[in-house]
Amino acid sequence: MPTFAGGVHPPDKKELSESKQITPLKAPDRVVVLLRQHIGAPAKAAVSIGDEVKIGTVVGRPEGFVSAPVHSSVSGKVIAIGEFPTAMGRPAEAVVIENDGKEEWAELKEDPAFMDLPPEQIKEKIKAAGIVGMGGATFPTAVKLSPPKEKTVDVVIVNGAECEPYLTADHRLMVERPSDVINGLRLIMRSLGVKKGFVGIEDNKPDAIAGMRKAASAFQDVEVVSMQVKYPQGAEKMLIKAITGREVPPRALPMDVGVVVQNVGTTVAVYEAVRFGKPLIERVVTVTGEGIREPKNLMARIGSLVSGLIDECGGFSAQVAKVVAGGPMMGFALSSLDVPVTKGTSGILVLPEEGIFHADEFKPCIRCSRCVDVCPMGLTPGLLSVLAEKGRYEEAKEHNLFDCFECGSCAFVCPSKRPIVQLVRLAKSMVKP
Amino acid sequence: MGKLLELVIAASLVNNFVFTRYLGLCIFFGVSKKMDTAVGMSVTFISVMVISSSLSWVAYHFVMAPYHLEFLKILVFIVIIAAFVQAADTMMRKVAPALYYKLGIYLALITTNCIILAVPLINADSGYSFIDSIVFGFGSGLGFALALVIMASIREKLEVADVPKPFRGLPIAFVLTGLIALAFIGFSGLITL
Amino acid sequence: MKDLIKITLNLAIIFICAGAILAVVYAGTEPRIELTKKLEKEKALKSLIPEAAFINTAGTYEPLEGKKAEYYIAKDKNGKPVGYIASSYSKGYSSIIHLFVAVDPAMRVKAINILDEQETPGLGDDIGKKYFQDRFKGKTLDQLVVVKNPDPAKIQAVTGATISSKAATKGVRTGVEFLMKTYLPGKGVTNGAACTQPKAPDKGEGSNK
Amino acid sequence: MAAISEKAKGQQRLIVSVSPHIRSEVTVSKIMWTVSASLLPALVMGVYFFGPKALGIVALCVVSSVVFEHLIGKAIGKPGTISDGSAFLTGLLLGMNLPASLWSINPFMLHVPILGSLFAIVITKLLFGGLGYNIFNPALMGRAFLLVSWPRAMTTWLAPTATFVGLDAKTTATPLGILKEEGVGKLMEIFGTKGNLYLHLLIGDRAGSIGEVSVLALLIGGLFLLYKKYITWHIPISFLATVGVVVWIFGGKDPATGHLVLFTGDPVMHLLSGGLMLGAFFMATDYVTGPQLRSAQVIFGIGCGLITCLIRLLGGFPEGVMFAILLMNCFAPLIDRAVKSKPFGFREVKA
Amino acid sequence: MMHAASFNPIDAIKFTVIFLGGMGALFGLGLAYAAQKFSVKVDPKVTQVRNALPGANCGACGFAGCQGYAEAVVARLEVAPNLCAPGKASVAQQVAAITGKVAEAKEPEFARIMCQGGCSKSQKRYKYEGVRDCRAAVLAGGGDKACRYGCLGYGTCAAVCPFGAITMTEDDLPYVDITKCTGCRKCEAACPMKVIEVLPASKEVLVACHSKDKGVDTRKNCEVGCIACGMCQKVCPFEAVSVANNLARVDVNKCKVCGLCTTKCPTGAIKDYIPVRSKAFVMDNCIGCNICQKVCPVDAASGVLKQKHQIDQAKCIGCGICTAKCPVQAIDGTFNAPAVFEAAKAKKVKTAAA
Amino acid sequence: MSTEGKTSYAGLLKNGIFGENPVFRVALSLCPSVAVTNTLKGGLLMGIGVFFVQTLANVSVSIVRNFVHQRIRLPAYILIIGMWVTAINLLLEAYAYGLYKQIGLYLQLIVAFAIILSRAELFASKNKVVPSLFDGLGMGMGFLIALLTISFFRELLGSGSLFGYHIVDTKPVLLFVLPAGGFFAVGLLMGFFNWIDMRFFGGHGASGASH
Repeated sequence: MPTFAGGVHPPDKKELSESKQITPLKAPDRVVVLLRQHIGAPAKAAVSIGDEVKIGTVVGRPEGFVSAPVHSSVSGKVIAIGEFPTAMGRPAEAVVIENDGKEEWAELKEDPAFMDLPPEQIKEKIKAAGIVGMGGATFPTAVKLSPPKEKTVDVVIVNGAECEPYLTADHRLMVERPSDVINGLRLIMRSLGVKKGFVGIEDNKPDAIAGMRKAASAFQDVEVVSMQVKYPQGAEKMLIKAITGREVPPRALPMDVGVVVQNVGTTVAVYEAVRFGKPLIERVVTVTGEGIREPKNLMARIGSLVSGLIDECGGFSAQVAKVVAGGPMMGFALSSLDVPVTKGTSGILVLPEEGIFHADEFKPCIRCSRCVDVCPMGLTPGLLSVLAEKGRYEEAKEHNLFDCFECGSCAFVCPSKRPIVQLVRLAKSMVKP
Repeated sequence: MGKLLELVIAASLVNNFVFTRYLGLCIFFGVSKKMDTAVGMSVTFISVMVISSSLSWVAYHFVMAPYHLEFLKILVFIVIIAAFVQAADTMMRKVAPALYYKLGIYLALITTNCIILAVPLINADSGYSFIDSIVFGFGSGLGFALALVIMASIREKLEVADVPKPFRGLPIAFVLTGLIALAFIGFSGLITL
Repeated sequence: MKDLIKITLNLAIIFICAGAILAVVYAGTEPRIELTKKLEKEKALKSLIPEAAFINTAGTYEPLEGKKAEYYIAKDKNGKPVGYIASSYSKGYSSIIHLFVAVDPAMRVKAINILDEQETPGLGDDIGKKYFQDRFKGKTLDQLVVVKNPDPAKIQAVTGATISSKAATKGVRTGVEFLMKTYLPGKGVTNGAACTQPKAPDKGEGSNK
Repeated sequence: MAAISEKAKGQQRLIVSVSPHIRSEVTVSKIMWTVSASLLPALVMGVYFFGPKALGIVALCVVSSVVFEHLIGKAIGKPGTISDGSAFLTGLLLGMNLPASLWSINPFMLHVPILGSLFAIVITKLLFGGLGYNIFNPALMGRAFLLVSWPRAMTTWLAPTATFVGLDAKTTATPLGILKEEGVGKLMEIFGTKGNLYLHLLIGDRAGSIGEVSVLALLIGGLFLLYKKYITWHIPISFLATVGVVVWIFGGKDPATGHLVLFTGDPVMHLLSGGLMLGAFFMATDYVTGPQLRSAQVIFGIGCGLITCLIRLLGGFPEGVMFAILLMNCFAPLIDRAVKSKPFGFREVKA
Repeated sequence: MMHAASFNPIDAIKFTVIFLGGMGALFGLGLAYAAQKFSVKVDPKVTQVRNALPGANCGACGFAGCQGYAEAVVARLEVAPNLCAPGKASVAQQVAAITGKVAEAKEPEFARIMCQGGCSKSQKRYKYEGVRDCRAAVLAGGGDKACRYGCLGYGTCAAVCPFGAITMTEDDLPYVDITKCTGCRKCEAACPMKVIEVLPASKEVLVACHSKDKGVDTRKNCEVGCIACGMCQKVCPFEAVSVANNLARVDVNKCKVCGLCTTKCPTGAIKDYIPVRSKAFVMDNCIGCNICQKVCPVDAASGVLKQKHQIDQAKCIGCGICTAKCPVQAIDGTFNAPAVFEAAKAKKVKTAAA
Repeated sequence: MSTEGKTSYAGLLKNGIFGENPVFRVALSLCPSVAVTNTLKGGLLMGIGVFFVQTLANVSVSIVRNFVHQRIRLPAYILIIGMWVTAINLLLEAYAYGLYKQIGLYLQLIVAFAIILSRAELFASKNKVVPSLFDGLGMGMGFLIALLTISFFRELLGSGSLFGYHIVDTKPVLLFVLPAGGFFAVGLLMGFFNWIDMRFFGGHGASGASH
């Protein structure tokens, strides 16, 4: 079964929510739409306080090439524009909209011939819809679909690995809307002029594999690949290696080896944007963890507050220690529940006090090489952590510091419980790439 | 041939100057802080070692021994080496500046290294032939180079260690050298000279 | 150019001064050094055969490749030989062992003296101790064999230092073999591997290791 | 919104830390205790052959190691490290590397294990910053220190008496010692056939350090560690294979002339004797003092094997495993420097 | 015994002198010639440094001999002038002087911690777990202090201080030992919250807060934050304090370190680094000009015109304004009195000379 | 430097013994401190050798300092040191032959000691004869004391004796007689003195060349 070298096998805990159907979350009374929900330049506010907006009204216009617009996810009135706390901790610019409950759409036009649109028009629609990579990286999709001329892309892969434990958002999408995924994939292939598309799914989601295989059976150029269960199978480079055998060189992008990878959620969003002109105003968020009363897969409006999602799932069931936005391996721990869901929020993980790992004490590296074995990037994370700990950031750079994408496998296996990812991130923040 | 190989192994491993004869320590501790300097010093040192053993052999056997001036050997050897090193330093700087900045800069460190003097003295005392002397000089240089490189690599690792404060720097370097010397005892008895 | 001469003269003068001082010191100490060395050696020889009145150098031989060694005749007041002494070398565990071996006219070992060795402290260097050296007393050539367990007819090795013990014994054997060949021709071994023809005494004496 | 804020405030503050938020079960102390446990069979066999006093020696090492770690660790500002089990393991390994004669022959040699622990824990480990920073394997350094300081006591071996009694023990030489000083002939004289020799070596019915004699028990422990993935094959296998091959090629002598005859060595005998198994599975695999990359570990293992053979076949000591590992500890940082990790997707730049 | 026979002292002396004399001449000639023929232009500074060094080529500095160190210390700014072990301090001074790596005689500067909100006086937003390093803590949720401008207290500044001048207090705040601080600015650069400022040593009254939050928010987060009430601005006799962006700042150029604002600040956000302020008293040469009475911010000075004035010790805060303003230097006892007297004396000498 | 001429001679002595102790503080000329210190006798002899060479070299360099041309300063000083080393070697060979035989090689190597050359160049070549004499005496004393300290511990621990007389009867720690033991003795003593310095005199630690 295809995979990559290294990686870890954390307990996947998907059983908490994998059988829960995606249910819509009631539009909240108030949404906080961050102007920066993507990698690149933040969008610039396109509305002012007091403006009336509808669902899908552009509230933030993209600035520069690598950027994306943001849209209102409710209809109502802009009541504030200013700094607002985010999942990352630091406040950021946001537009706060009060819901008038009318659920009015700005414009929503179905294009029945969406499959025959010229590539440029597909890209236009994707760009206008503000679609970004919904797996968590939030790279603007339209940019990804516009490779420079000298780079030829010949394969598109839909990333259905969802290797992060607990998360089931993509899984549910593949189970419930397989044909939308396939359609989205084919639109992306069309926009790039690519003849081969793959859907890579980890082996632990047999229902998704079966559903997707069925939906893809009509198309010669689309193949559903079942992959070994291993974290981080869903990391772009590892996925490409597993499916195509190609290795993306350090500092290079997937397109350098002719591949474009899109997340399942993104693919569905692409489909919706191209067919219906629907901007990215909602996404599937898995609310799960041992500390939540009723784990769910929610279709939540962008800008809903995390506390709202938690209330929808019945609140906390135990003394809660940690709430994580994203998966347990790469997600951000939240300092406050009053932060909005963004385009990249794939899950809300509630971890109770009991059984939690406390990261405040760690021991010196004993050089056991476990991290070296599991590092999917072939680095020496233990050494990097020691160098970072002792402030030798330049040396860390010489040991390929910037090839690390912080998957956390090393920290997961470390017997000394060293906060390797944090130290690596510290080193990265102290030196220039 | 076998004997020469034995000489090299004996001088570099079994009777390593740093670890079993305790010589050349100042330079050893000074230069082994960084790998780059350790390697540069090693290369320069081996070459000077070979040249100085041959020069002093010539002086000893053609001048000093015939005229019974053996008692001057300390004086003559150190002066020959000092003069040679200084001349090499001056010339290299002009003739081959690139090489000078890579290796030549270490020449200055050589006169105060006991090994450079100990080798001609041992050569003279043991009655080694010309070839023996050169080979012994080479082996000794090799042993010193080995010690430097090992030490430099370990000290670079030690830089990130939590050594208790009073022991940082030289004290721990001494203890470390002691431990290496203890390990090198394993080679003892391999070859007897 | 003027500089050139000046520097040359300058250095030459310093050299000459230093040389002159040293030469004077040397001239003053050299006889004393020679005397000390001679006395040391005589003391060492004398302790091996105390009853001898004279001990004279008889010549040199080569017990080990590249190592010259002297041998001596000990005589009483009447000029009658009371024993022979050979200096000998052998390769030990980690050093070259230098020793004296004294035999009586019947070529039985009277005493040995280890002059120089750098064997393992605590183990091999026990060969320099009296208890081990005493084990050689009265042994004949064919008894000079190292065994591990106590045996009055053989040489018992120092515990844990068989190599050093064997080396010391080999040095003794070499010396005894040579002396037998020189002074009891016909009786001793004829094919002493390490022995060469005796040579007349010469000036180049180099026994300092 | 306000209501939610209030609710959040009512609760205790959330914990924030950098990802990952879940960690594996394995911890340093778990590793150390497991390794210690896997040494048990060998220890039991050692005690079986050398009597309860052997256990006393090991216990003395363990206790003094733990005490030194606690006291000196406190003094240099690194308290509370004894719970990680590394001091226990160091003491255990050191004890298992000592001859049982230390107690049986001369009761006054009991300061030897204590001083060995002192050297191992304080000089080799704590002075360098404690676990994780030591350059040399503490237990082996402790033993090397004892070997040069009390050479005779450390090379006095008890003859195995079996059945846990340890009577008035007789001393004898180790098989490797006999091989070195008296040759293969003597060995055959004692054990009769080669098969019998191998059997004795395998079971551990021979002279040697307390913990090194029973190859079978050591193999059980070693394979258990391999199975649990606490060690990998790289070091032990390359170490053992090198010893086997080199001994096979260079280890044979013509019994008559004593000259080297190629390809006639007895690798089985060498693999089963001395401290090779203990060293290869439990000491060369010490994480802290070996190289990190797997390819570098193979080089490390080969180096250990070569030096072991060099010492066993040519050197002054009958056994070379300890010095081989210590010497390779010296070289480990150098190997680590030379063997660089190859990042994913890395290709040599072609000019 | 064999040798002694042939030993001839006269010969020994003769040969020695000839041999060494020849060698000396040869080497002298060779070296002098080589030095001329192969002379290379060097930076005169390098030569100067080289001559100052002991020339033992011991390698203790980590460079390739004295020449190597001389070249490095002249050419590279980061090479310290005090690396010569045998030379010790005296050589270090010379090298520093030659290479210009010596601090000019200017007022020393100290690192000042611009936050007093230790863990007992401030709120936290969340519970941080991870590396005990402020820069690392910022990476996990932006820092756990409720105040976004405050000191995080994980001691990065203490860790980077090369002189051991910073220690962390019980309250998780850095404490700067000014006897060790050299004003090297390493801590200033390392602090992710930009809480540390390096300021001239004499400027000992500072607003130890960086919070630009509104007063209410600041107060909610921290007991000792600046709430921008403007009190200090009002009381400052020298117009050295101003409030902008919800934060009061002391203009170090105008501040006379009187410490008045410290006494008035309602939250205690202004820190006075003068440990004990001694109080003013009037000396006999008072001319009774009444100026002190006019300038005293706390009405402690009083007196009848042309008579010796008094200063109410209970009211005096030791600000030293009167000392500075007194035309005849009749007020002593304040922290600035010696400096003021010295300056007046110098002025007098100057005028006398003129 | 020349102002140092004014400082007291006692100060110069003290400087050599404590302030700039060549072994423990400046960490130069380490070879003999390890090599010959396994017996007190060896340490004493070596210390005396260095003491004399240092003093004599300082004095003679100071005498000829105005005569020697700048260019050939180094070879000339080395020659002067070499001369004294040879002279002392000859004298010892003549009057203390037994001991000389043990540590002869190391005695000859005094000529390459960085400490002697550096004091000659640093101090003697810039100062008058009398201060140079005292500087040499101080440095020599410092060296002697350091060697005696080290050899005291090494002989006591390694052989259980002092000056060859048996003190303790149990089997000693042979390691301290071996080279490795010398390194440990020096390293541990250095660390110990650093600790004392830090603990009681508020020092920074990090002795000698360890910047």
